[in-house]
Amino acid sequence: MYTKKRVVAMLLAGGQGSRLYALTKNVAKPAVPYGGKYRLIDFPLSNCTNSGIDTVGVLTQYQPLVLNEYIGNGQPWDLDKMNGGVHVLPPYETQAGASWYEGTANAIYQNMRFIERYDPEYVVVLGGDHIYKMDYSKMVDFHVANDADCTISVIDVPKAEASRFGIMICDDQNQVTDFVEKPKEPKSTLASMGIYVFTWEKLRKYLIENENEANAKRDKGEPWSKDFGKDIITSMLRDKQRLFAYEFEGYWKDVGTLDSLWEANMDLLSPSVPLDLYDPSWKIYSRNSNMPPQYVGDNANIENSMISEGSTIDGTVDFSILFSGVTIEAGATVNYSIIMPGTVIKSGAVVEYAIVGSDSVIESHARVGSSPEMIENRDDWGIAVVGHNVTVSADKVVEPKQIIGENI
Amino acid sequence: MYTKKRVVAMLLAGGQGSRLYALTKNVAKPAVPYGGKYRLIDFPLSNCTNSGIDTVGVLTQYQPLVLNEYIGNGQPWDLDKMNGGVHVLPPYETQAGASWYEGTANAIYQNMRFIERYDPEYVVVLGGDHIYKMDYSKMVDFHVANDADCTISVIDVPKAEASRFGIMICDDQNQVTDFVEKPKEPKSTLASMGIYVFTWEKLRKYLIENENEANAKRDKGEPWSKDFGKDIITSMLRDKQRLFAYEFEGYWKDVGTLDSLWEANMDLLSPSVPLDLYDPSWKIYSRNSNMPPQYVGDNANIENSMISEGSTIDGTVDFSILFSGVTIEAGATVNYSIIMPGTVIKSGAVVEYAIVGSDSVIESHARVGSSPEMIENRDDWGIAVVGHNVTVSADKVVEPKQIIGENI
Amino acid sequence: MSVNYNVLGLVFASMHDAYVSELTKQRTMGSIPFGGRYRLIDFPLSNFVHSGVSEVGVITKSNYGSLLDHLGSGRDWDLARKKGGLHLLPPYSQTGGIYKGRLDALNNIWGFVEHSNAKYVIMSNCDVVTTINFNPVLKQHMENEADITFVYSRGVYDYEKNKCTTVLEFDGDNRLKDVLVDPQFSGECNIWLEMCIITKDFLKKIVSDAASRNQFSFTREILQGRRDDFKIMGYKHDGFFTKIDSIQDYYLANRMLLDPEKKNALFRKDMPVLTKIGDNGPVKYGLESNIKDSLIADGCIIEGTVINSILFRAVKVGKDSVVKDCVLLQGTKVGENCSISSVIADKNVEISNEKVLTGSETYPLYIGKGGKI
Amino acid sequence: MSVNYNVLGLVFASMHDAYVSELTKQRTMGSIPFGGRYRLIDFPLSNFVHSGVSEVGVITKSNYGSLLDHLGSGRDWDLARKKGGLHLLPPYSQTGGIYKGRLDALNNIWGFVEHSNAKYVIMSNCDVVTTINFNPVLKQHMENEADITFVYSRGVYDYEKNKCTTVLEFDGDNRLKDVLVDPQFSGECNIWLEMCIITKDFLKKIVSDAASRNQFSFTREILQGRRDDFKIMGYKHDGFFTKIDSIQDYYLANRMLLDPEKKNALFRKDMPVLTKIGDNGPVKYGLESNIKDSLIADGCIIEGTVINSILFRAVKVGKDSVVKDCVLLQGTKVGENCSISSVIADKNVEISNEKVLTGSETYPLYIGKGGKI
Repeated sequence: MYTKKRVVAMLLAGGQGSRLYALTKNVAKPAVPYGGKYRLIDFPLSNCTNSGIDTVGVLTQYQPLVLNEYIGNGQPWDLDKMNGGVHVLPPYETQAGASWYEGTANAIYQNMRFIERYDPEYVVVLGGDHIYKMDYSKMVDFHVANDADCTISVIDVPKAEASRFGIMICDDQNQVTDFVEKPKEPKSTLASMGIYVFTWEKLRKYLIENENEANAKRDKGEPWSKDFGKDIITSMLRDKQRLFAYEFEGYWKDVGTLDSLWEANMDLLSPSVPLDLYDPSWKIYSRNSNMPPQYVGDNANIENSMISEGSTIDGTVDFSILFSGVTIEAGATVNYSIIMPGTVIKSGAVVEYAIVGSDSVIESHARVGSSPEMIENRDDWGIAVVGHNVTVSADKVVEPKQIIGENI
Repeated sequence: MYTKKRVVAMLLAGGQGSRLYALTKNVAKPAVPYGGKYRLIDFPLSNCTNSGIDTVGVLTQYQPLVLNEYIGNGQPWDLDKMNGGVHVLPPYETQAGASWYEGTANAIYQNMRFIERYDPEYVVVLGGDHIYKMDYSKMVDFHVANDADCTISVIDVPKAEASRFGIMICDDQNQVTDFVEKPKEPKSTLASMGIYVFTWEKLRKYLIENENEANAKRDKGEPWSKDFGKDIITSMLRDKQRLFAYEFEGYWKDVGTLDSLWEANMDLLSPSVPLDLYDPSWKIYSRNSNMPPQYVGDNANIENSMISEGSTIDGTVDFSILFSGVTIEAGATVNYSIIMPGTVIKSGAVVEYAIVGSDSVIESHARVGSSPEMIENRDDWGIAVVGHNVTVSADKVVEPKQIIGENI
Repeated sequence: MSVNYNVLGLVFASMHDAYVSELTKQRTMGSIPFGGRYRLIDFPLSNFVHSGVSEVGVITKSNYGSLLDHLGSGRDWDLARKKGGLHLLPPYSQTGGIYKGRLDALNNIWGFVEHSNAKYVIMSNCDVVTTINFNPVLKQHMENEADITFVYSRGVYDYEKNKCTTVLEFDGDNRLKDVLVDPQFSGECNIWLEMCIITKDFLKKIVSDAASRNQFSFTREILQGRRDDFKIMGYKHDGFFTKIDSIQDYYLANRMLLDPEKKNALFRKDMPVLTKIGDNGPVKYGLESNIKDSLIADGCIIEGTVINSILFRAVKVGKDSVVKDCVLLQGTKVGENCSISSVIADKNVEISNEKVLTGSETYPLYIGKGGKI
Repeated sequence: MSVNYNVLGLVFASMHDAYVSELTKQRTMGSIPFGGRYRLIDFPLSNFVHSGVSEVGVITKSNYGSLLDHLGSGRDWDLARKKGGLHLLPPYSQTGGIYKGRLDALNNIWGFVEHSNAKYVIMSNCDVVTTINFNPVLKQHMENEADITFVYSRGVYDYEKNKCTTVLEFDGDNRLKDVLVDPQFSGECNIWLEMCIITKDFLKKIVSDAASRNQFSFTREILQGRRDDFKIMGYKHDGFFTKIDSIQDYYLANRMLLDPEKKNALFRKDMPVLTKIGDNGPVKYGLESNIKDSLIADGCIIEGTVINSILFRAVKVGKDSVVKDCVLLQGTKVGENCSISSVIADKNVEISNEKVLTGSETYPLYIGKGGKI
């Protein structure tokens, strides 16, 4: 029934994304909208397809309905395969009982049977909340060429920011000699991107060991964890396995916070940012909304923005990203903002430096956010956020930095 | 994104099927093989397709991997739809926390959002472990014609067996006046088939009420349940809702036990049993195994049997059902038995009145089961069962009634 | 139920190709691009799908390569089905020749119709653009026990302008009284939307009758010749429609969509028009872009001014260029500092910097596929 | 990786139709049923898919309705893809005519090849049945930096029996020395399996050269005419193969599968042959059935005796009938008390009760599609 696959990818989509909470109330983080028509998970899934990887397991237990429906049979990403394809893997019950995933390593451990069906030589482990275009097949080639047990993709970050990341220390052959999570005094600027290639045989061994060790600790009442980066990588380093760093050059953005989500969107409007969504040789696939082309009315004034299909624009839009089915009425103004699918900005409303979730309504003459120039004390300034399905009533104000999850 | 559907079906596939345990160790009960090339769930899914119902939710939490992979995108049953289609719905985590399904009513309650997407007028509730061919659209028409709140399909059973079923008492207009689970002295012979049509609005109301009442009882430490047949139907009867019985005439078989599973298979070999798997107007769809046609060798001796593709038969097969990829070596004998996919019966082995699970091996001169004529005391006789992936070594004997889950 | 196996849909994808010869040079009627991201065949297919019809045959004549490419497996219309689904019926059949008329075409593909379990057949052309739910039509057809039910709309017919238009007259019981093809008058009348429901048994009879008499034309032989022998009824459709019977008309029909009322009647939320997925990025507007009263499809990159125009997918408009009253098909590239107005640019036209192109409202300038100016 | 976007597969589905004219009357080579449940095109398609090739063009000539029907969306071969996928390339192209030779066909569909991002093209006919993984062939082709790599097998060629067979000769370095079409000798030699790998840039060159010179034949113009100008290499394939070049040969090729060794070489577990799903029930054997040495496909219902035969899907054999040395295609119905031997029955043949039909091993009796006896 299942024929062999050289490479299987496992996508850790688990997170609730609590730092994005206004936008992840009913959806898992990888389903958060981005870039006018995408969701975060479109990037790793499209990368898999474009890299020739056609077998992907998506591990999730938080609000999988939206993600499940969104991924569906995988057809939008060309991952609807008879043999292989994309499969959402939720937690399940066995004769021994039911258990939720207890950490990222445990999630993969519980789904070893899925992997073994395809008898792979290599397993690629991915996250679901980064924006980047990457050919994983080149990373696998690098892994094979180095006869590595594990290869971790890294990106060179500014020294000042290095302490926010997991930092890899390598020798001059790119072999990893040490790994420090968020070091205070970083010895290197190579940050882990959370993308791993493993020789499956090795990963399998360490998953089983970690599971058993953690359970033993738990039985003794000791602290334990079943975490991928923390436990598996550390154990492999301890055992002097061959770990290599694969340096990635290109655009890569972590969108773990509301600020970084806003920034990553704004990056698309900057001509200097090297992320091309219009390259036919490396398409970013997405589930299509089947809407007619956008209609721009007589009173519209659009500059330097990205707008998606099904929208109706009759107001002013500047430096903004508008998703599908958005309505901007005549006399409304949207600047430096992200407006998610189906949201309506009514006449006279002003939205600036803000993220507005999907299917929300900003009523007439309401105001969401403000430009930094208008704020006396810069510390009081930040992105304003309105969640999904929220109405901001007429004349109400959402201040900079404010996060609104319910109607006001 | 979602357009309206008149009817949505919810398939309760939950059960571990503990009475089938040797065959449900790693698979949910609806994934148990039946009839040479099918699995139990093929019947309700094919019935849905043939009835024009194209939106089906499958509720499961026990070992969903096999079921999940089996159902996949629903293509084998023509249920791979952009709008609608079949969706496996596992339990999930929300911001309020994670919870497993607490009964069949709770399983549907937890997935009300799935149903409401399609804004249906009627919801059909199905089980996953019955063999029958039924046009649900006619039952929905009957429901509509009666202006019913709930319609329950019933089958007339012999009076002697009525006490094994949930029995419906009806007036002469087919309206249900009472419902008794396994009555000692049945007042009617109309047994519930576990197939319901609900007006969605009504079902919704009772699901929410039952959930709240059961939670209130639990909080007070009282006994509670969230069961579909037991709680929802009972409450609706109590409230004098319009419940109707829809009488089904045709083949219907519950396969909840190993004996009934064996019988239901043997039924296919009886010319008097009205279950036609070769009717092109009501195909039973199944996921195909892509194997070459079966090869029958020089020494074969096959009579009155059903055999599936990919098998190699060089022995004696009589009154038996053989699934795909089965090998019967020259000199092996299989009588009155069911041999599941990929199993090998070696030369000199004898299998009689038995069920042998998939990918098992019966070595040379082993014996599994026996005909009732060979047993002195009839109480000692019964079907012998060998589970999946089990080897019965050369010359070993599996006695009638014996159930083997591990290699012997 | 949600799927109606009782109905078979038939799309005539190559009817009236000759009237828009500019656009059908390398394609057929059904594959003509329309409305920014659609092809004409998307409308009948979506109408079928939203009416629960899941078995559809597409009858083509020539030049159907682009149609084959557009339709693919039928997946984008949810018609990649085991039971039913989308079937392309190539023009060359047993007899070897190309279909002559509608009846001849039906005779040639009869095996496909016969094989279906449907009781009713809905036939639709591609040259009328409208959004319609066939279920009420079917209901009326069944209640009337009609042989054929014609779908028509009230509309203004202009003898000077309109071509290949069939005008229907009904009696007080909605029964067909007269059929006029391109009649010599102008004014409001019942215009056939080139769609009808026929009971399959009846269709079989007229197709085999026609074959044995070597008759080809549905309109002439059946509607005009024998209308009194059969029970032929009418169904009035009230939504927006437009019929494309010339390149001028094609130009106007596209630009009609700039009227929000018409646009919303065609693109209903409950019956979205389905089409092949393109995976284009969102529209990108540059620093000095200026857009008014236009329909812009995904994948466009606009640096200049666009007024009163329809831009299909992946059109590029360079800096300081002005595009006015235009219909630019997929992949058109307009350079910098151009001024183009009343132009129809077919696929992948390239207009280099500084060009000025001016057509008129009544005679728009048409630039052929891949043209470089 | 698992998918190899570097390779484009091209299937010539209508090559050599004329040699099996009985079977290609209503179909083309690629849609000839074979081996109980397959069509010949299943073998090249499965070979491509299992080699990671996911972009495949199918080049047809005439009678391709049955092929269109068999292939559908390509889904059963996992080729219903957005990136690549299965593309049927109809025979009528810009120029209007039907393809004359392989080079002419390639020239006509060149737009499709050009559009692909692949660097290598694998071409395969449908008249050779074998199971092969193209990855080692590709590896050798790349290592050799060859222009073309031909796939051949050692086999016995018989001048009297075999037709349209190309025999290849190589020098010590595996470089093509000579090409003989239907040579006048018999014996073991290198038989071309009608498959080759060509570097796309090179293919483009020879196709456009040939077009400008009005040349059509790949074998004559390129292989025979210019073999020394190019680096043409051989790859020896060791698995089972059979070439179908007559109805007799078709009969033998099917019955070869009764040899378990040959069957297992063709139907490998790691490379299952993919085909259209039929959703038939299991084979049902009656109370007095008697089967020896036969291949029986799903959906058959057997009440009588079947010996040394191939039964395709949904064949019925009535009580007390004997079927011996036969190849019965899909839907054949044999009544009661019949005796038929050495018969090829095409699709849906009906043989009524009490009939006796006897062909011979060398001249099997062929009954055309839908025949009633």
